[in-house]
Amino acid sequence: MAAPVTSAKPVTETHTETQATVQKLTIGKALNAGLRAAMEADDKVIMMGEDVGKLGGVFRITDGLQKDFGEHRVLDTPLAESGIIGTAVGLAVRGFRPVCEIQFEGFIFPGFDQISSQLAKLHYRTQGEVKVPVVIRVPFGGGIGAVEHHSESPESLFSHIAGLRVVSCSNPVDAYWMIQQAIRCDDPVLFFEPKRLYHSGALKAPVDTTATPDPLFASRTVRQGTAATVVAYGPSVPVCLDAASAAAEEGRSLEVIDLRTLSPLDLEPVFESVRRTGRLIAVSEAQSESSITSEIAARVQQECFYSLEAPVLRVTGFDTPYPPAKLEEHYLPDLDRVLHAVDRALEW
Amino acid sequence: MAAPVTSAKPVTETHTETQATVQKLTIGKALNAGLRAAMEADDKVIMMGEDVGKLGGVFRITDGLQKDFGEHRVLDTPLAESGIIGTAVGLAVRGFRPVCEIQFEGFIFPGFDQISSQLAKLHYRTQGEVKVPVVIRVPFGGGIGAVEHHSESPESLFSHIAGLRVVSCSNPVDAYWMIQQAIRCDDPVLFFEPKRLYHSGALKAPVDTTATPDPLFASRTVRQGTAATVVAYGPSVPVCLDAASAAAEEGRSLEVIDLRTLSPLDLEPVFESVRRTGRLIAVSEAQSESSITSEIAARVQQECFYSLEAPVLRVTGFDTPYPPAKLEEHYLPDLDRVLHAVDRALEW
Amino acid sequence: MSSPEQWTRPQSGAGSAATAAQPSPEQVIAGLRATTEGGAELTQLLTPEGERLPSPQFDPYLTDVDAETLRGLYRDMVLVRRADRECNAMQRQGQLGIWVPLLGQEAAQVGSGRALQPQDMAFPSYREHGVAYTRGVDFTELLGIFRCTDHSQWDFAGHRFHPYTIVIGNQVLNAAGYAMGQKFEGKVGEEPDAEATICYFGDGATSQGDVHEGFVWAAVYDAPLVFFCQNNQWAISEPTERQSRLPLYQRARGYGFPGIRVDGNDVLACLAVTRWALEECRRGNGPVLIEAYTYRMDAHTTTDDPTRYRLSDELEAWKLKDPIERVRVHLSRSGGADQDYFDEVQAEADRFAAELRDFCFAMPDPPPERLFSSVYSEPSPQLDAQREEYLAYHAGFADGGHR
Amino acid sequence: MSSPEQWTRPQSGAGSAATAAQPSPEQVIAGLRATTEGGAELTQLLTPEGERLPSPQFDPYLTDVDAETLRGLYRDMVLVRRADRECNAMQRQGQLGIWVPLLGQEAAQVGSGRALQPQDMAFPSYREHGVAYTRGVDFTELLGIFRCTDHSQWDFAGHRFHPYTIVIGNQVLNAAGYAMGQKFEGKVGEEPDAEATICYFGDGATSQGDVHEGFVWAAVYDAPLVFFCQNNQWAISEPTERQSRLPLYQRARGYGFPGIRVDGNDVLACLAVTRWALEECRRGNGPVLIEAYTYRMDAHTTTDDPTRYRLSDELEAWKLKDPIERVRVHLSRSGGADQDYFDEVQAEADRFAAELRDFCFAMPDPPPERLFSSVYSEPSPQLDAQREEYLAYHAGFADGGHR
Ligand SMILES: Cc1ncc(C[n+]2csc(CCOP(=O)(O)OP(=O)(O)O)c2C)c(N)n1
Ligand SMILES: Cc1ncc(C[n+]2csc(CCOP(=O)(O)OP(=O)(O)O)c2C)c(N)n1
Ligand SMILES: [Mg+2]
Ligand SMILES: [Mg+2]
Repeated sequence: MAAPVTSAKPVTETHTETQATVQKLTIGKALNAGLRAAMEADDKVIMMGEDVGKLGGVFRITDGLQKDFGEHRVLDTPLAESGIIGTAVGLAVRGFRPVCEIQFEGFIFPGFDQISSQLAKLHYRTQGEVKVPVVIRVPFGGGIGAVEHHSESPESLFSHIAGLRVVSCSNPVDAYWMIQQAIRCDDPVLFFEPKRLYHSGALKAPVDTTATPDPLFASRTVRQGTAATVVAYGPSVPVCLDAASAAAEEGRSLEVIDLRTLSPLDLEPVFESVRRTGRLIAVSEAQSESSITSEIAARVQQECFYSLEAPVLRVTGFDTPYPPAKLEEHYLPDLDRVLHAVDRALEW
Repeated sequence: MAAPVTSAKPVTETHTETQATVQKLTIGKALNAGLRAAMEADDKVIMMGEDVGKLGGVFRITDGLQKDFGEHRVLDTPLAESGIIGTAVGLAVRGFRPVCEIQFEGFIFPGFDQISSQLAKLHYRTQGEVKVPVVIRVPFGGGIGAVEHHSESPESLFSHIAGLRVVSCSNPVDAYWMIQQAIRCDDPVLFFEPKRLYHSGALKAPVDTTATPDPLFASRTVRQGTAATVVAYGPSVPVCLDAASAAAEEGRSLEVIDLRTLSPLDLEPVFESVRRTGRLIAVSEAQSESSITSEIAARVQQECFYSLEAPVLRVTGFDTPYPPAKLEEHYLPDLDRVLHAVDRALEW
Repeated sequence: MSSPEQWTRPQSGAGSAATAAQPSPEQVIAGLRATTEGGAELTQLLTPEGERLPSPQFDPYLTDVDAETLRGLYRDMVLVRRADRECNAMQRQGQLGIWVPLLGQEAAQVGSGRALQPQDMAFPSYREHGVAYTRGVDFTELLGIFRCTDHSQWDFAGHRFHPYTIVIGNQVLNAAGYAMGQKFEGKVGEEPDAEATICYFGDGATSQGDVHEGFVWAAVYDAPLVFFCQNNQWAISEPTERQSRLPLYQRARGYGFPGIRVDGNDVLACLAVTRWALEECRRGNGPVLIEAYTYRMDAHTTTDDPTRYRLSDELEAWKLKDPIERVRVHLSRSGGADQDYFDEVQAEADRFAAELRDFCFAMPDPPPERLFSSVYSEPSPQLDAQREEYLAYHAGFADGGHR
Repeated sequence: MSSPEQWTRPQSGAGSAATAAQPSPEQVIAGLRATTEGGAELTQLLTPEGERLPSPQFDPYLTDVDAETLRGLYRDMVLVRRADRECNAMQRQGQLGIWVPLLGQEAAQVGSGRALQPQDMAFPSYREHGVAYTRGVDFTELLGIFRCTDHSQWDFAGHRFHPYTIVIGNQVLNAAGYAMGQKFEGKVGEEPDAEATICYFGDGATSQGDVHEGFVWAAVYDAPLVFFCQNNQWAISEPTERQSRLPLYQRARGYGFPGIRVDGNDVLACLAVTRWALEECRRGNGPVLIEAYTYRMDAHTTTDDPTRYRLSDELEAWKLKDPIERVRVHLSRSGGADQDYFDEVQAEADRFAAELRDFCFAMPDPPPERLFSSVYSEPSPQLDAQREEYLAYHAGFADGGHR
């Protein structure tokens, strides 16, 4: 049905003559534009979630879509996440391509069973006969000064569940394309959105809707360097890029890789980089224990055993629940903690 | 209230003159005896779950308890795991010490939300004011020729959630003591039981109910060796011990460590061992991605960077859903795969 | 048969709903008497003695049912039971890893399954071998699950019969979503190709959050979904009163859609009531909850030991309500079939079972590659590497090489 | 007031339960009219105009309510509203990260909260500041959550008021477990210290599986639990008809316990009905569901913009049903209080708010160590190491040192 998303072909065309093909967008607006494009391209694409209709979602990512596509394509669902995901599975079996919004990552857990028992496994269970092209959009991460359950980073849990694809974007161009590619993908995709960057003016970037996007399931080197490699995803990518700029001023050249696909991982670019730099710092807001950064360290120490001049170091959230937000500056990896780790790696 | 479980004091006494203090028990019978001892020691200890009453659980681990302690202490609950865990949380707040049985690990997911949002976090949320001493017993692992959802190893997911303690036993003596220690612990404990070993006659061992147990949250070296270290837990421990015996016949001396506590990890014994052997193989039936074995590799490569003569290697389930059971012999780490990894580590 | 108008225009004369919301003591009691039939609450068209009871409400759904149809239903049930028994035996002989017997539930499954139109969709739990059969799924195709060679393997879209679902309650939400899709696609209404969905689950399942959410979703979206609850009195060792105070069909009252209890051992009643419910759904008056009141005559699965938790008296009482026997008696008495016919069906059933047996014994194990296939719809380099590495390692053994 | 006997002895004269299970069209309609009061279904003791309506069923629960009690309830509501408004303002001034206003729900919260005995337990959601107040929790103790300095910080056991629960529905199961515990400990019965539990949740929450499972558990274990659903008409931007066809109190009908709709803007009705429900529970006739029909007069939270999804007409209509005003009018007319009293209460409320404000502005940030404390009840070497490492690193900055 859908063209392989790993192809480099653009997945949408500009839909009217009058609309500019290049616009400066925030990540939030780029996601909105991407969702709109996906809905225009395929009328089986529907949005589901709490408050995604009139309100446009609490972050306004689905703003205007119900107005333009109607209540049957943008569903304000009852308040229950297992219901959202469980019915999305059924809709997908019927031939729809549901895009579910989970209001905040902390509320994905009531839907965990449907995700792990049905969404992740139906394709394998049926030897590919039943496809469940459901996208679950999850605003995640901290730094927004919120109350409990609104700042977590549970992506590692999903990366441990076979059958799911987990991705995260860190900039408007990726946001625009990756969401469309995820929707076209026949596999279930957990799409982690860096919520504190949604409306960041600083990250606003020109999005060319006629461009050729990178493939969805590939990592990308976003800054080249020689002294050490820093790998991150989602909201940590801008932090690492800032750290790299700061390090450059101090005369140290950092390579920064944006993972983009969190499961399955695409670590080839990381291996290749570490073979050159000999040092790796993996950064994530998530707790470290049994996480994606653990996996990166485990695989890199194996693949690059003789290249590593220091152990893979991790800069992550601590192994505590997410703290009251007045303490989040301590919890979240920031420029200083990244540079501190770089220092340690270089001094090893 | 309860004495610290990390103390080495025995947590129960033999309760009648007539009962022998040393009996040869299977893991299943040892768990049953441990539960009985815990119920005798503290009348706030109650059992909850599906079919735990008259039936004694589908594995008979709670056999006879309802008959002896009554329907108010051994509850056949309605069929819903969120309900089991959510009400256990409330019962714990009221002062009970509920021990929940999840029938098979594949059915823990409907309860995931209550585990991660309430059980794991109430203590932190309230700065320790609210304690939720709930034990969740989870028969886990494969090799029993079962249908889907009955052979999984989801323990890594829980090890990623701060606030939970995750443990696993691999022999009757530990089964008897660890379950009692878990019940006395004021923290929530996920207690993973190696279901295919429940009734293993080969593992039957004398359990001395007057002995002094090891602390609950400590790993244990179960076989000393010099050439390489193998770390495992639960059902993989006997596999690794067998592998070590086989290796010994080939003249290679393997050290085997039983993790026992899976989160937080107690890796000091592993670090110490790896500093001597220079090689580590981590074994688990779980998928490898973002797992406990990833975490072990990540931490060992950091702590033992200069001691490692080969990368930490992992022998695990593959990153697929659990396959149809006719294929499980390929999926599960067995003696040959462990030895193959040892070979690779030694040849590195 | 109610029409949409009846559903949306208020009528006078209803008492205070506040009062209605307080169940009467006898309603509470009824829930506690889990193994009584429910008396007047039960829709029954064929008594255990084979007597046909008239029903002004449901007879209109059986106008096409003549002796031939009845013989067909009889044959369906005998075949399904025979196959069920064969599988049970094959499990004992080590040919299947486990079997989930449907013994006693033939009428509920065949009756409801035969009520479906080809365009309708069915979402089973794990015991619906009889429904599978009515959907045209070959019994041999069910074996892989229980022989542990696959996880569900038939033409799901072709038969409109979803994979078996083992996690209790999950399929109810999946079915609600599917039915919402039928609605969104305009397949609900008076057209001849109008569609509906049926979803099977047990008495125990009613406690699960997913089943509730399925009720909420289906009600809110007016989904054409028939919830078919086979109350076989037991959730493994737990009787229905561990799940509910009230009879289960009454759960529907709190959501605003009809709930009805049918004699689950009466194939005619199951057929008629399910046809009615599907028709309601097809026309846009869904959802509907049916509680088929029946009994699990065998163990929960072949690994279960029911003697630990229930008395054989109960079994004996239910034997008198056997779903097949009452059709046989009715056919005999009414002249719809004679002993020759019954013998012929029995012989056919034996052949059916023998074929199943031959098939099962010859089933090959899946190749190790299967382990790695179809995790994703597109290749994953990470997984490909794991496969290559494992297969190479494995080939080392085959070649007689070292590990 | 029903007694246990009434619940367990069957009476004659009930119609077919199967019929009862099919909701009438008007019941369906009622659910669709989410913003109508429900007419006869609504229990109201004090009209919006301040008129006291007699109620044979509920007046017995108000025999101790004299002018002083009424003045007390009035004062409670004024104080709570004033504090709520102050917090809302402080959020606008950046002193709180977020505020969850209760404006309009004062009567539901104060009425139900004041119905509790000291030995009773309450499980709130996240909007129950008025209930917290009635439980003796100091309003200042609520601020930490919203200033993001803590996650809930009061004497939970002392006040018998559980931490706020943000994940929708979770607390309903926790409350069911707690109430089961009360039952298991023999605290249900005729003794004067008999206990009950109350659990708060919203209209939106009724869709969650956990709420259903809470209903199932409480019913099956006869738990002394009052489910108190504040139907404030909105779950953020979604009106109640996105969650249900029927009025929410009717959900109870499917489980076999009473459900009742009370005017949530009527503090007397909330007090009386909750007392009745608690009494039922205390005596062993629980659980009971109360739907308090009210309205969220402000935004969902300070981050919400309700102009995007609802009309101001609605707000205007509900202003006429203000929970405080009707008590004021009633007190005035009945001579229970005069203007001086009202002025005095207003002045007290202003002082209350000023103190709250002073407290809030002076609240210190928690120390970084807090991040690592109380993850477990016993120390974890792994976490200790993380703490030591971080604090040393952090101290490096404080000392003006390099990162
Ligand atoms: C979520 C979940 N929990 C537990 C189980 C284990 N289990 C399998 S069948 C069963 C009982 C089901 O009873 P019921 O719903 O009445 O269906 P029946 O088996 O009687 O047809 C249980 C507890 C499961 N499959 N899924
Ligand atoms: C499981 C979960 N999903 C989503 C949310 C986000 N959320 C917070 S409040 C709310 C609406 C709740 O509505 P209702 O139950 O009516 O309570 P109200 O806020 O109106 O008091 C939502 C969707 C949440 N807190 N928890
Ligand atoms: Mg059953
Ligand atoms: Mg609400």
